[in-house]
Amino acid sequence: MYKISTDHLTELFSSISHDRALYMPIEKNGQVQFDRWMEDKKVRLDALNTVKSPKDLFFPQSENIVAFKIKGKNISIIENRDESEPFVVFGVRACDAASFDILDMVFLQDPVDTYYKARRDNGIVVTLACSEPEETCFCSVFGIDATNPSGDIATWIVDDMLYWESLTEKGERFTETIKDLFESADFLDEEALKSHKEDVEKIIEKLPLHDLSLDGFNSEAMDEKFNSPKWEELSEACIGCGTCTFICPTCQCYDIRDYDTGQGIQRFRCWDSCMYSDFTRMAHGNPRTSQVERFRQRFMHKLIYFPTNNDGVYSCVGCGRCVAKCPVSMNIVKVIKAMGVDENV
Amino acid sequence: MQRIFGLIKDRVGALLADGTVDRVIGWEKGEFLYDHTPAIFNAEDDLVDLVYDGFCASNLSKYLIDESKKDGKILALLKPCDTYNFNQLIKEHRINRDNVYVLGIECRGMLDIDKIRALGIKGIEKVEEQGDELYIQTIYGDKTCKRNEVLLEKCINCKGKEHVAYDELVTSGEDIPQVESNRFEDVEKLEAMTSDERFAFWRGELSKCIRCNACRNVCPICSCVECVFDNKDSVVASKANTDEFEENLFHIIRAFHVAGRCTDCGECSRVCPQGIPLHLLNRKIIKDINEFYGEYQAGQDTNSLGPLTDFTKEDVEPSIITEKGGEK
Amino acid sequence: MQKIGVFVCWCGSNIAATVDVKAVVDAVSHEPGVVYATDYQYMCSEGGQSQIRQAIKDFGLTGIVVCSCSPRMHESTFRKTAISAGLNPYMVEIANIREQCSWIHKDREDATEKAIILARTAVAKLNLNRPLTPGESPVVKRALVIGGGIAGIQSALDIAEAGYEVDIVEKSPTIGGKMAQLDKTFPTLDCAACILTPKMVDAASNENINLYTYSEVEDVSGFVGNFTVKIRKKARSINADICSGCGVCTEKCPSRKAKDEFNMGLSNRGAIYIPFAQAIPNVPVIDREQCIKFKTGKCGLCEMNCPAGAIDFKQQDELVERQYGAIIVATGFKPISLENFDEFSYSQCPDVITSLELERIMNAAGPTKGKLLRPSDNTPPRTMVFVQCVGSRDTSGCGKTYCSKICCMYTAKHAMLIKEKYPDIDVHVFYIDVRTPGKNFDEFYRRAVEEYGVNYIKGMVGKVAERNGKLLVQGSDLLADDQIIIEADMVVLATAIEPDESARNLATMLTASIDTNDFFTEAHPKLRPVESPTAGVYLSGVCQGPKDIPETVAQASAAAAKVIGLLAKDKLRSNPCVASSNEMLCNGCSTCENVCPYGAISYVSKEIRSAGKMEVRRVAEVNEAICQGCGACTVVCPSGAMDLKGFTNKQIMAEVDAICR
Amino acid sequence: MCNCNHSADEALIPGLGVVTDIRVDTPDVKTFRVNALDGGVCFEHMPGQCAMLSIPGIGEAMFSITSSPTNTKYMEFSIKKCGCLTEWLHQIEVGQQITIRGPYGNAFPVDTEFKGKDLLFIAGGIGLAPLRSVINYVRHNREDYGHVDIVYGSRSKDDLVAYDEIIDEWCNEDDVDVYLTIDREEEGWDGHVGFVPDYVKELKFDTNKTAIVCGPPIMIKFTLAGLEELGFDKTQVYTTMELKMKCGIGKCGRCNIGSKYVCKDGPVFRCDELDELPDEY
Amino acid sequence: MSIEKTEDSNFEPLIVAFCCNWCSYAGADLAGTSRLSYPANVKIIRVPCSCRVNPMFILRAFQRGADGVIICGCHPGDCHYSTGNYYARRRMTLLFSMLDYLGIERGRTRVEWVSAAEGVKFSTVMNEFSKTIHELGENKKLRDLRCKEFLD
Repeated sequence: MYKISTDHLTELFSSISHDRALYMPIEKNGQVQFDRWMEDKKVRLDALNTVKSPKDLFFPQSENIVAFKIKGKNISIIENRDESEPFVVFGVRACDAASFDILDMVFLQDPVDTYYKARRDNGIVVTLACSEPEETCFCSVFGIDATNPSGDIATWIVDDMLYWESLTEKGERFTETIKDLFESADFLDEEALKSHKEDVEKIIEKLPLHDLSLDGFNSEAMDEKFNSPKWEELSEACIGCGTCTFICPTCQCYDIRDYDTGQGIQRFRCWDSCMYSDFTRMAHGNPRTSQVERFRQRFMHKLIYFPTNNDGVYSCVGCGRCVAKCPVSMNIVKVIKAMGVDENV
Repeated sequence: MQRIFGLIKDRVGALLADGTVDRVIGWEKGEFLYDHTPAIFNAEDDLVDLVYDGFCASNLSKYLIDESKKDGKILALLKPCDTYNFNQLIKEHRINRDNVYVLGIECRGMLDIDKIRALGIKGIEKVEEQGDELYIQTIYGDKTCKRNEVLLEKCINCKGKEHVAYDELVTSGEDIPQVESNRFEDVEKLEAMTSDERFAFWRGELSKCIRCNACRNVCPICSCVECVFDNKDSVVASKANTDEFEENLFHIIRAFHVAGRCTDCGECSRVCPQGIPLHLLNRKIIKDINEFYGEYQAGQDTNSLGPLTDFTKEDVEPSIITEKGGEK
Repeated sequence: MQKIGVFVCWCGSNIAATVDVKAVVDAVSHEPGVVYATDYQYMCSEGGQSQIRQAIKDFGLTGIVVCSCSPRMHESTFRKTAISAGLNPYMVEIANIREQCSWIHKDREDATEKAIILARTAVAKLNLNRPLTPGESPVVKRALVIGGGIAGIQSALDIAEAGYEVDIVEKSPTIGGKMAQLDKTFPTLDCAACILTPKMVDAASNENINLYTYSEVEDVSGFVGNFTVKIRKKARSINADICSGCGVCTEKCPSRKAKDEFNMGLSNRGAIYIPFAQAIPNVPVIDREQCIKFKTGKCGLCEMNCPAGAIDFKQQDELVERQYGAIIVATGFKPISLENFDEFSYSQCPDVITSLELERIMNAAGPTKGKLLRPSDNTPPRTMVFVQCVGSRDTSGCGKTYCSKICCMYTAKHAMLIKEKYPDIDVHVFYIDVRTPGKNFDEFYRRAVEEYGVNYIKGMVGKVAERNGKLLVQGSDLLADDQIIIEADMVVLATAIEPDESARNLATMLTASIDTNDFFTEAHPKLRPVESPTAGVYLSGVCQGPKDIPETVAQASAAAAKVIGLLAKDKLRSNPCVASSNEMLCNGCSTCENVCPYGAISYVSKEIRSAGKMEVRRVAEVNEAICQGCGACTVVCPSGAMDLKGFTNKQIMAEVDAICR
Repeated sequence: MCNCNHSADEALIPGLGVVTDIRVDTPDVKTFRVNALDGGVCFEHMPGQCAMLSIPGIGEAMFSITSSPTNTKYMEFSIKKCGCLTEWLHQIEVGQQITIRGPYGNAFPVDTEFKGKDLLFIAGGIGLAPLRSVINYVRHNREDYGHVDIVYGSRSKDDLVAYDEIIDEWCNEDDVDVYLTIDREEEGWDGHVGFVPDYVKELKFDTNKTAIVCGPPIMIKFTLAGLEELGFDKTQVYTTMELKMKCGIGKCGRCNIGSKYVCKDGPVFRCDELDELPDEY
Repeated sequence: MSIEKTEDSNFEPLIVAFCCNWCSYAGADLAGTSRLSYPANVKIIRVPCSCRVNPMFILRAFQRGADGVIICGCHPGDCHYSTGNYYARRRMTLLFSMLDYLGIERGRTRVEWVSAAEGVKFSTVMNEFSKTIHELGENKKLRDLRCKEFLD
């Protein structure tokens, strides 16, 4: 466990960014998002979480896959994927860190997605524990301890001291390279950190959503939940935009498209949303014609389908982004509350 | 705000009971005190969840496009700014007028939860309104603030308290202060910048866009059966901002498709998760239309020709833009 | 994938001089879709065209690109070549590498590079062309002439002569129009009625012509070749079939107070009247405001005295609906009202009259039986003053800005006739400029001045005031440069003429365009003066602009010729590059309907399968016969449902891409 | 053997194939023969598996490989014209290069459940394409399997895919019975007339067979009902599913039905597995 | 982040001109027949009427690397379709104002009314416009980089 005073953070950041790109929550045009660190950038470690989740650093919104050049009947393939170089992402919250594990379950599962894997290997995740969770947070429901985030290195900010503890071997190796900036933390610091964690835990207990119950959401309940009449009423307000899927740290659906650049064809991958009407549209029909079915698919996938395939791990980390940002305030919490209650009660 | 809600609730109950309407579209209580969801109430009994307070900003006129296609009559609770969109949709034959009974409800301006958070108020549990004071109970203690400190951008530039389309009005009789503001103030500020500064400003803003289509799907005017950006046969079909240009293209084309039809209801900026001031694009076109072709408020009536589908022989020449000022 | 043949023309040396034709052929042969590329000295020559035909057969081409001169020159030629080779004519694209490339760029390398880009653009567009076949619509072999003046009659006679059925709709009880009110006509001074009445009789007797007098056009719909017109036959209260035209009823009628419109109100007429002796049809009409039977229910003398029993008080308006292939507008003119010209005190003193009133006074069938008498006291005048350009060439806003063209000539005619019949009357004419632009016009005017001693004063009249029975005309004499006052017995104002008041709503019915003075706008002032931009609508007479009788008759025959040309065809081939709406994408928002200059878009509700279930939707439909293919609707349509065949969004985008590659 | 230049774990990067022959089967179905650039097949596959074909700039779609794995000279795809990519494919000429990647999806359990069983193939229209791969594989290793019945129907005679191969090879193969039918009476056709599901019920197959059904959704629904009527239980009937697939490796979420990904866990399903899934296909 | 204006002289601007078939295209032809030259980097696309030009076409031209776009039509009042250019005039005014508002250089887009008889005017306008674009330099603000640098 190391520590460094918060007023030397800029020094720490510049030394890290010496040989590696450093990303962290930075305010730009009034919006906090993960951006590359520069001296003049306004660092915002106090913001609860960014709207666009750090998933973007590993699974970017759009990235080149391959390009083709067509000459008459012949095609030549050009590999012009965006090469990923080593980088550090600092200030990741516990929920986002947990979302990386969920994404790993998808992309690193055979057949491995090499684009994602390259970025995951090159990236070092430095998490920062929350100190002031908000009412929209419910990560505790999914067994995520906000005060002890996962990731390669965990950090805590208590008063004006930053505690730095590497959790994985990759984190260890990285800490070695910048060890001289830190002092090692003594017993007193451990105590201060423990009491800080208890305070935060007390607050988490007081969060309105912390007692959300997930029983009733398991693979046996698939048919019962699928055919429940409640989906109609829950989805009547949904306007079918992609906000909840694009800001969600665990949504992993993507689309592959070709773009004719005039010089050749660029095949790229970009985020896609199951809420869009053309998500499952085929040449001769669409299995999910109305918004009710698309709405149901999203929450059934997160709460039942994904856990069935990944031994019980839900595809939601309770970060509360969709609770805060849905244009019509319909979100997974309301679905859990509406669907979780037993039918006959 | 409680008085007007009581009146509305009784009126809605009465209309449901005597069968003039068979369902109501309004707002339903959410988890917290500020996340109300538009909802349709069928029978008189489940009105218990109906709510109308400072957080019912969403514009219900877009739902009426599909709802008015169904048989039976629906009661729509429309705020003054929503009725402009209602009129515009009637003009475009998108709403079946006789399947909708419009109840014009009074509005004192809606609150913006992000502004409340920006004041440093976190962990919000309860919000009470007394006059123009807000008492907010949070897990970090109770906080208070002024109502018009945290008004939504579209309510600061409110277009006025009269409804332009209603079958019946519900008012509480309290006089609602008409807040004076120059809605083109931000546009003028931007116009005063040099063109490079403006380019930097808009690059900064539009680069935040994550193409979630919330602005398009919430806009009552942007309600094509199939949008050009989704229809793969169209020439601009695209789903992601793979390049700086795509970010501009989406917003310019959208601004143009609603040009002359946008009622400046401000919903696009309210729902943008990345906080992009999209209304400044539409408001610029409205300012130009007013300046070049005379005051025009879309949705004021249901039969006038939109500015882009009308002309006069003496219209100003496009070269006016290039000569408008020195190199700024 | 298309199979495209590219043919680059040398155009002798016009192109080959500054464009390396071989390089263009070589560069364009690698474009996607191109299977054959060649060049030739004169593509538009017979040799060139046969080469194209041969290539189409040999390579089974599905489309050809010709890089040559402007499409406005030879597009039709190469389309005919394609047809002759069995290829759809709209699978031909022209790259303009002469007027827009070789002739204007000196540097050979630049010109060649641009020619390659233009050729590439044409190929890119052709790749997305679809074969188009012009739509056809039937032609109703009947014409409609609105207005029964000399213009309408002449057009109707010419069309009937060609064997087609014609209907004339005239709103007054008789045909003849303004010309019937004239006495003599310039420059030959032959009597207006003598040359008009034979034509009226011909029109009445011609079995191809149907007269709808005392009728008005109420509604026009449909399009060129197939107009549907609703005509309101106003009730005459007389059964025209059994009326012999004896006129007994007009004598017996006790109500005498009505002002006779035909005599410009200078005399009275009965409630039941025939406008003038030679009226066609020679059937009286009952003026229901004046007729005592209609006002009080008593009287009915005319019914009692009518030998044929033709009076029928219960007759109602009748609405007739008929189909027409073409419509000729001949609504004629009327003098402007003089209420904003009270400086001439026209309304105060009866002796201040307009020229048309003078025509009636001098006409033998007029109120004074042809004797020139002052309307106030029926005494012959000693001095007469004519005032020109009353309300014409007037920029002050109360009159018309244009010159009414015919006043100078008819005033010279009046002056000459008066001096000839009453040599001792002093005739003065105040004028700004005397305009005599026609054949023998100026000689006629010079005779009036030299032979008959008419005193022409160059100057404007400031005021006309009555003082003890005399009219003091105060005007300026610019040549003598002083103010003069003339005591006159009568003052004749040459009032401006304006289109008949029925023109404005008729134009909206026909979607024809009219200018700010309510004259119908012609398709092209020099090249298409008798056609309106709206297909199938033709203009004849003063409704298109001030003109005299010779010009009116000339234009009437021209309009008739155009109509005959149209009716001669059984089928009308319409331009296939028209808009078409994709009903799956149409929102039914009517934005396109609002911008269509031709009203070619209508809305229907249709059953459409969407999202798995059938739904009734309001969708746009384009009438391919009316649409001219301007494309305004395609741009206001947000969802891209409306597209223009021949210039689709994708084609133009492909052209932009090809240019910027 | 396959030298398509894509490394094993580059799942989304396609290899190149060239169309060496195009056979017009029916007015809207053509069979394309695809080889690697220098001959041979692009990759090995098992019967029932699919491949992602694409023409860059037009689109990419999943097609079932209709040739049998035992055929190492070329790979065949029977493609019906019903979308913009298929329409473009129907316009190309021999020698056109396309991109190809795969194999994707699970295969028919030819080496496990099917071994030694009597097989009943039921196909409708273009549905024959995936089954043709299995049929030819079974014919190639004839001794491993029992009696083979093939019931194949289509709208009309010239809508029967691979008609001459059926008549010349399959019909006169011993221990293989072929039953052909068309929907409506047509002169020049003396065979059975009627829909496939009714024909299956008419033939009253005994129930110790393993049935493999493929065709348009309505036909599958009625055929399954018919088989159940004859006494087949769900574990004996297999079918392949037709859904939109994009990545082919179970990640992009397109073909997600219930907890299964059709492109990875399917497209071949046993009917009882199918019932576990929510009916959203 | 201001874009510096390099004045490299060998920069060859690419200009796309949309000409209406009845007036300005005929004007261009007349400029041709009277041999009035203008720079070769102006390429003309023929459209039925100036009202057919969709803002998407203009943005696509800039996206693909055009440096200037000019829309030519008949003089207001002479439109072959009587009202086409009135609609185009309003739409282009708003489009240019929007592009200027987004910070794109004002001179890059232009509307010009050229009748079929004004060959001289057509060539002077094209020369003038090409000069303005040359001064403005390459279009860097409204450009899709994927279309430019994608060279194998």
